[in-house]
Amino acid sequence: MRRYILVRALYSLVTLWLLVTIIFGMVRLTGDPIQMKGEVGADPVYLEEIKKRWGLDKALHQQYASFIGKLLQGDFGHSFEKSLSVRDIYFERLPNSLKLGLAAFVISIVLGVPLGMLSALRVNTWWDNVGKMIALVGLSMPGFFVGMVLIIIFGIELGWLPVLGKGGSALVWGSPSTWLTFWFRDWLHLIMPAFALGWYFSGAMLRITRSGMLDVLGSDYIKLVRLKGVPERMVVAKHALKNSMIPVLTFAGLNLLIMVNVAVVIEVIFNWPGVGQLLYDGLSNRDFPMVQGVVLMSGLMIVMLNFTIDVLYGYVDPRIRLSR
Amino acid sequence: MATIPVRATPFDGIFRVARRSYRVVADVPSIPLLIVSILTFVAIFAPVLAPHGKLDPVKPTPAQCQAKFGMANCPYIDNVPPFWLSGGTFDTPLGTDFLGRDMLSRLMYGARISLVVALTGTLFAGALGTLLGVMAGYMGKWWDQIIMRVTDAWLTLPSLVFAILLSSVRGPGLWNVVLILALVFWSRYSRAVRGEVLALRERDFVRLAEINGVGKFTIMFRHLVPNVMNTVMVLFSLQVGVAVIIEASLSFLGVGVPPPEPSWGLMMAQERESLMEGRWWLAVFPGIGITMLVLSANMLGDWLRVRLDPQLRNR
Amino acid sequence: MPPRLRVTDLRTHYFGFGGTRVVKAVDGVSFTLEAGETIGLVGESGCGKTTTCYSLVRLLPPGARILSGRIELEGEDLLTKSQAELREIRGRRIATILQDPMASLDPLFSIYDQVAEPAYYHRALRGQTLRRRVLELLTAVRIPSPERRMRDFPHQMSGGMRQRIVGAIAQAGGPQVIIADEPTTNLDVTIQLQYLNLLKELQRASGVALIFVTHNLGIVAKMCDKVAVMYAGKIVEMQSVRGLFYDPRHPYTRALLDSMPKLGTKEPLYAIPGQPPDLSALPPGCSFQPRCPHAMDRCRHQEPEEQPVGNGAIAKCWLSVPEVARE
Amino acid sequence: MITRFLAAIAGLTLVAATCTDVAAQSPSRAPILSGPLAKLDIKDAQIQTAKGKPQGTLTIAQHFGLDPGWLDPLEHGYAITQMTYDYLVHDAMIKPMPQGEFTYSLAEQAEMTADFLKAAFRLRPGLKFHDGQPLTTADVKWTYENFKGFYSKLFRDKLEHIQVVDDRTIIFHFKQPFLEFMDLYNGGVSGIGWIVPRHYYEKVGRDGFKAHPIGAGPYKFVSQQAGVQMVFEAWGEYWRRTPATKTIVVKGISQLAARVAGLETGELDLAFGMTGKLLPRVMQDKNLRWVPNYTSVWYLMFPGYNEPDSPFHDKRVRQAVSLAINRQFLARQESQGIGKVWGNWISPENRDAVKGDGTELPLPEFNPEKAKQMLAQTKFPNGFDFEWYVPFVPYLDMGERVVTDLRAVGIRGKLQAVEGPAFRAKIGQGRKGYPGNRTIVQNIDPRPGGAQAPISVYAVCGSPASFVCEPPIEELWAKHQTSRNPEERDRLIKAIQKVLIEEYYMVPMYWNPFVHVVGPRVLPEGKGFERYWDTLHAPYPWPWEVWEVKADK
Repeated sequence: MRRYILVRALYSLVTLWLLVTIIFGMVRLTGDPIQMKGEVGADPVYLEEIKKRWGLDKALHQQYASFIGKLLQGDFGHSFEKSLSVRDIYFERLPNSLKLGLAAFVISIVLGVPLGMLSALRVNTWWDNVGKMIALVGLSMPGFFVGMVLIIIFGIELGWLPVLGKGGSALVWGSPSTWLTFWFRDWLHLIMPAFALGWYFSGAMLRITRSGMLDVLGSDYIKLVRLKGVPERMVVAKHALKNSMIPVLTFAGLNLLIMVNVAVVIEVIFNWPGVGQLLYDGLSNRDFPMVQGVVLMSGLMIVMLNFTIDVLYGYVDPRIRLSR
Repeated sequence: MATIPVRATPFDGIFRVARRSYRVVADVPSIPLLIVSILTFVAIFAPVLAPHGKLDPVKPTPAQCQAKFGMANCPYIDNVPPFWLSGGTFDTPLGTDFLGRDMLSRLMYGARISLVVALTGTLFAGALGTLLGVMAGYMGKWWDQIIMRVTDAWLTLPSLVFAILLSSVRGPGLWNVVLILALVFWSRYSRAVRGEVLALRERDFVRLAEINGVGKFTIMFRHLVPNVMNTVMVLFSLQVGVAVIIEASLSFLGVGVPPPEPSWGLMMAQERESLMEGRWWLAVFPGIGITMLVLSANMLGDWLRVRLDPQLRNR
Repeated sequence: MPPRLRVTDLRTHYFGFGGTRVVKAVDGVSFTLEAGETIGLVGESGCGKTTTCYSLVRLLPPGARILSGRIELEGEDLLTKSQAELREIRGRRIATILQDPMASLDPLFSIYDQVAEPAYYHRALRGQTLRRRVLELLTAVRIPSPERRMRDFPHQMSGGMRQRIVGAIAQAGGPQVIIADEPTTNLDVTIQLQYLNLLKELQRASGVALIFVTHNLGIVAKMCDKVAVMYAGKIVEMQSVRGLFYDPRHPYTRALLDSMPKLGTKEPLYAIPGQPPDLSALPPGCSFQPRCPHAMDRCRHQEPEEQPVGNGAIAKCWLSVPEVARE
Repeated sequence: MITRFLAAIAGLTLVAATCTDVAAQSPSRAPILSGPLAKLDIKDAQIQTAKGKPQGTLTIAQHFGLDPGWLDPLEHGYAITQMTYDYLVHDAMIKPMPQGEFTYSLAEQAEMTADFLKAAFRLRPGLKFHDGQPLTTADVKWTYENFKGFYSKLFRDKLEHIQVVDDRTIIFHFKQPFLEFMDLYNGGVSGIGWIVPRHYYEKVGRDGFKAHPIGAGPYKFVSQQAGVQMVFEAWGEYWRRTPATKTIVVKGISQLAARVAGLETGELDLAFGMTGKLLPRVMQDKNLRWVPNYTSVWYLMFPGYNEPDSPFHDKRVRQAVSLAINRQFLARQESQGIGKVWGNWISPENRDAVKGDGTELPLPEFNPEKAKQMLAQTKFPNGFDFEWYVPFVPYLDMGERVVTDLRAVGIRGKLQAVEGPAFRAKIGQGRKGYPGNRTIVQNIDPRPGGAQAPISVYAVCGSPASFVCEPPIEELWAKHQTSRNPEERDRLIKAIQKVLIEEYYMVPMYWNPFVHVVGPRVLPEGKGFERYWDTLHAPYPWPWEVWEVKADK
C-alpha cells in the first residue's frame, strides 16, 4: 500500500510538472505582453523597464527556472495587467467563484442525483426515458444559451432577477465579519448564473448516477442482499445508494472544481467576478502570471483530488491497487 | 466423433442477414437521425437552399425604406421579426439581423460551419489520439510512461480553458478552431485506446503475429488499430457534440470563427444586446440550432455506444 | 405431507427488443425435492440453470417473465404470492449462495452487518442476541477468531473465507431450501473440497434441502442425491446420481459424461460437437438434434415427450420410447 | 520622434495669452525666478471656502476591467482612462479644469524663464496628504525623480538638477531649453505632475501603493477588488472645496448590456461608451440622461498601401473605399444619427484641426456607383479580395457594417476580431503590426493636444506607430518642427492634414459621440448636469469633486 501511494504521488507530481511546463510554454506562445502596455505613443524606455521588471528580458530557460523556483515557494508572481500579486487577486476572487460553484453544485446534485436514481430504479420505463431525455438535453444546451434564455425570461421580461454581477456583498479576507455573511447575501444575484452553470452538470450527474446505480443494482452483492429478503427500500437506500454514490461523488467533486475554476462563459455572461473571468481577462491581456496562476491552481486542485481518489479506491478495493 | 454440420439453405443465410440488418436499422433512433440528416443536407446544399446570401443584406424596396427610415433609399432593413410576428414577411421567414441579413440563410450556412468544424476537429483528434494510444499500449515501457503522463497532464486542463488558451496562441479563424479541437481532444482517445490495447496485446492473434516475426508497425496498424475502432467510434460520436459546443463557446467569446461568417455561437454573441430590446429570436434561433445538433449527435452516440458494447445492451 | 419443494412445468422467458425477441430460458421444468435431499442441476452455460434458480425466488432481471407453472414450497404456491410475502420467504425459507464469492459481498459493509441482515429482518433479532447469533453462524462455517473477523470488511478476506461467510448468511435465516449456484467454481481445488464438506455437514445438521447448480459432474457425484440434466431450458434427463453415471439415457448426458476427463487414461478429451443453441431461435423438433449423433428424422420434426425410464428416472428422448427406438 | 512631437506641442505655450481677468483675481505673486520670463497661460483655481457636507453615493461603470496600476501616477501610461483615478485620489501641480486646459492646482504659481532653462513652482500653503502629512517640495522632487511612466526618459534626460528652495518653492534646472516642459508637466498629459507622498510610497512599496494608494486628491481610497470594484470616500480637507459626493464606487463592467441594465435598475449612476444596439433604449428611457460627448473621428488606414503590390497603392482604390461607405446610414445605425459625418480624421477638439464639416474640408461623399467606376479604371475592374478588415475593439458591429458596404462595390474582406489589448498593441506597432499589405484598419484616437499630436504618431515616417510615410508630408513636417512662427506652424500643420485627406491616406467616417449616461440620482435634475463635461479635451467628466448626487436614503 505504501508503495502504491508513493507511485501515485510520484505520478501526480510528474503530471503537475508537465502541466506547469505546458502552461509555461503555451502562455509564452500567445504573444508579447510588453506590447499590451505599449499603447500608441508609449515611451520605449518605459517599456524596457517593464520588460526588465517582469523578467522577460532573460532567456527562456532562466525565466522557466525562476518561475519554478518561485512556484515552489507558493509565489505565482505579479499580474502584468492588474499589478498586484496573482495569489492575492486569485484568493480575492475565489470566494465569488466558490459561491457560484457551490450553488451550481447543489443544483446539479439536487436535480441530477434523484432523477438518475429514479431512472435506474425504473429502468427502461417511461420514467427512465424522461430522465434520459432530460440528461441529454442538459448536456446538449450550451451554458451560454441557457444563461441568455434565463436572462430574457427572468431578467428582462419578468424583471424578477438582477442580471449582472454578484451584488454588493463580498468576502474580504481582512474583515472576518464578512467570512460568514458573504455566503448568505445577494441570493437573487446567484440564482440565474448558478442555474445556467448547474444545468449542464446536472445532466452529467443524472447520467453518471443512473449508470452507477445500474452497475450496482446489477451486481452480485445486491442480488445477494435481495436474496436475503431485505426489504426493497432498504436494498436501495442502504446498499445500492451507498455503493453507487462513490463514483457519483468522485465525479461531483471533479465537477465542483471545474465549476469553481473555469466557469468562463457563464461568468462572462453574467459579469460574475470570479476566477473564470480572471482567466479570460488574463488571456486577452496576455497576462502570463495571471493565466499561469489560475490554470495551475485548477490543475493543482484536480490533480490533488485525483490523487486522493486513487488512494481511497486503493484502500477500498485491493484489485485497483494491483492493476495499476 | 463426427461433427454434425448445421444444415441450412442459402436462403436462411440471406434471411438472417436481412433480419439482422433490419433490426439494426429499425433500432436506430429515428428522430435524431432525421435531424442530423436534415442538418447535413442543409449544410451541404446551403448555397442552393438558402433564399438569400450569407453575407449580403437583403435588398429592400423603396416602400420598405420609406416605412422604416423615412427615406427612399436604404441599404437594408435591419431587425425584421420572423413572419409570425407583426412586421415579419415571408421573404425573410425568420427575420433579419442587425445588418439586414436573412436569418434563415445564415442559420443554414451556420450548420455548415458547425458540422465541418466539429467533424474534422474530432476526426483529427481521433486520429492523433488513436495513434498515440496504440503506441503507448503496445510499445509499453518509456513510450507508455511518456505518452500517458502527457495525457494525464492534458486531461487535467479543462477542455474549454485549454481551447481558449490555444485560441489566443493561434488567433481566431475557422481552421484554427479545428486545430484547437484536435489538440484538445486527442487525450480522451489515447487514454481509452491504450487500455484497450493493453488487453488486446495479450490476445492470441497478436501473440501469433509476434511469433511469426511480423513487424511492430504492421502489428499496430494491421491488428491493433482495426480492433480498437469500436471504442474510437463510440468516443468519436460522443465527442462530436462536445466539439460543437466548444466551437460555439469559442465563437461566443470572440476567439473562434471570426465575423462576418455566420457561426451559430458568434451569431448569439453578436445579438446578445438585442435580447434586451426584446428581439429574442436573433439569439434564440442559433441557440436552438446548436441544441438540436448536439442533442441528436449525443443520442446517436448513445445508441452507438449501446450497440457496440454488448454489456450495455439493456441500459 | 407435501414435498419440501415441488416445481411443475415452470416456464420463464425473456422478452427483448420490444417483445420481438423471445428467449425461452426455462421451458417446462418440473422436479421435486424432499427435506435433506440434494438435487444437482447440470448443463452447459446458458441452458437455463441459473434462470430456474432465480425463478424459484422470483428475482428475475427486467424483461424476464414467468409464464406458467407452479412452485410449491411445502405446498404453498410461490407464484401466487405478493412481493412482500416473497420477501418473507427469501433468506428465511429459501436461501441462496452465489457463484463468485469476491463479488457477492457488499464492499462497504462489515461482515457482521451482512451476516446479521437475514436474522435482523426475518427473526427480529436485535442487540446482543443478534450478535450471538452471528458469532454462532461464523463459528459454524469455521471462521477463525470470528469475534475479530466480523468487524472486518470483505476486501480483507480471502475467496474461500468469503464464500464461507456467504454460507453463513445462507444459514442465518434458518432456511428450508438452499440454492447453491455454482458455489465453488471460483475457488481453488483444495478449498473447494473443504467448502463442499462444510456444506454437507451443515445440511446434515439442519436437514435443509439443497439445489446444487453446477457443470462439474465430479461435484455432482459427491454432493447430490439426484440429478437433473438441462439442455436448452428443458430437463432432458432426471435420475439418481448412481443411475446417471451408470446408465445415462439421454445422448446429451452421455456426451457430458464422455467429456469428463478420466484418470489413468490417455484418451483425447471429447468435446460435444456444435454450439449450444440460440434460445431465441430453437431448431424444430428436439433441441439437441443438430448436435446429436443418433438424430433421426423424427427428432427433426417432433419434440420428444418426457418418458419414464425406470427407477423413477425420466428422459426426454425418442430413443427412450421403446416403439420409436425399435423402428 | 516623440521629442520632436513634444517640441511641437511646446510651441503652443509660446502663444501669448490674454489673461487680464484671471490676473485680477489671482493672489499677489512674488516672482521666484529672475530675468525675462516666458508668458504662460495658466488659469487660477476656483476655491470654495465654505465647507459643504458630502452626501450620497455615485456608482460609476468603467467599460473594462479595473487595473490597480491606474492608482499609481509614477507608472502613468498614455491611457486617458488612468486620469479618472488621478483626478480622484491624487492632485497635480497644474491640470485641465473647466476654466482652462492649464489651471493651477497644487501650485499657486508657476514660472518659466524665457530661455526655457528653468521652471519654478510655488505650492499653496498648508497642503496635506490624506494621512495628514504635509505635502512639500520634497515630495514634488521625489515624484519627478522616481517617475517611471511615459515620457520619463525625456524628463530625466533634460533635467540638470532640482533646487528645493524651501518647503513651498522648487526650481527645475534643465540642460537644454525645455520648450514643451509646461505642456507635458500638465496633469492632462503625463503622470509626472501628479504628486505622490514620498514617505508612504517608500514605506509600502510599489505594490503596496497600488493596493492602497494615498494622495492629496479630493477622494480617499477605501478599498478595491482587483478588476472589479474600487471604493473612494470624500476627503473633507481637500484644499479646493469639500467634495460634494460622499462615496464614489467604480465598477469594471465590460459588457454594454450589463451597463445598460445597471443604469436601468439604478445600480449604476454613470456609465460610459453607450453605442450601437442599445443606444436607442438608453435615449428613450425617461429616467436616464445622456450627453453626446464628442471625442474623436472614426477613420480607416491602409497599412502597407505604399508598396506597389498593395491593392490600396492606387489612390483611386482608396477613393473607392471612401465612396463606398454610407456614412450617414452608418452613423444612424451606430449612434442614432448623433454621430456627425466628418471630413477630417482629426477631431475638431484638437487645436489646429482643419474642420471637416464641409467648410475647410468637404464632407465625404457616398456614391457606390462612382466607387465602382473608380475601380473600373484600376487593375480591379471586378473588385478584389483584401485580407483583413481590423475594427477598433469592441466596435465589431460597426466593422461588419463597413465591410458590408465595401462588399457592395466589390471590395471583399473578412473581419479580424482581436481582443482589445491586442488591438491596441498592434496599433502601437504601426505598419509592423499588420503584416502584408492587404489590410484595412479602423481606428479612433482621442488624443489630447494639438492636431500635430495624432499626425506625429500616425502620419510621419519616424513614429513607431506610423501608418503613413510620404515625402511631401515629411517636408512639411520638418519645416513645422523647426519653425518658431505660430502662424507658419499653423499653416503647415493644416497643409499636412489636407494632404492626408485629399490623397485618401486616411479615410474619415464620422465624429464619434462617446455617449455618457447618468441615472436619476445625479444632481442637478434636468439639463444642468451637462456642466460636468466642461473640462476641455477630456473624454471623461473630470473633476470629480464637483459631482453632486442625491443623499442616500
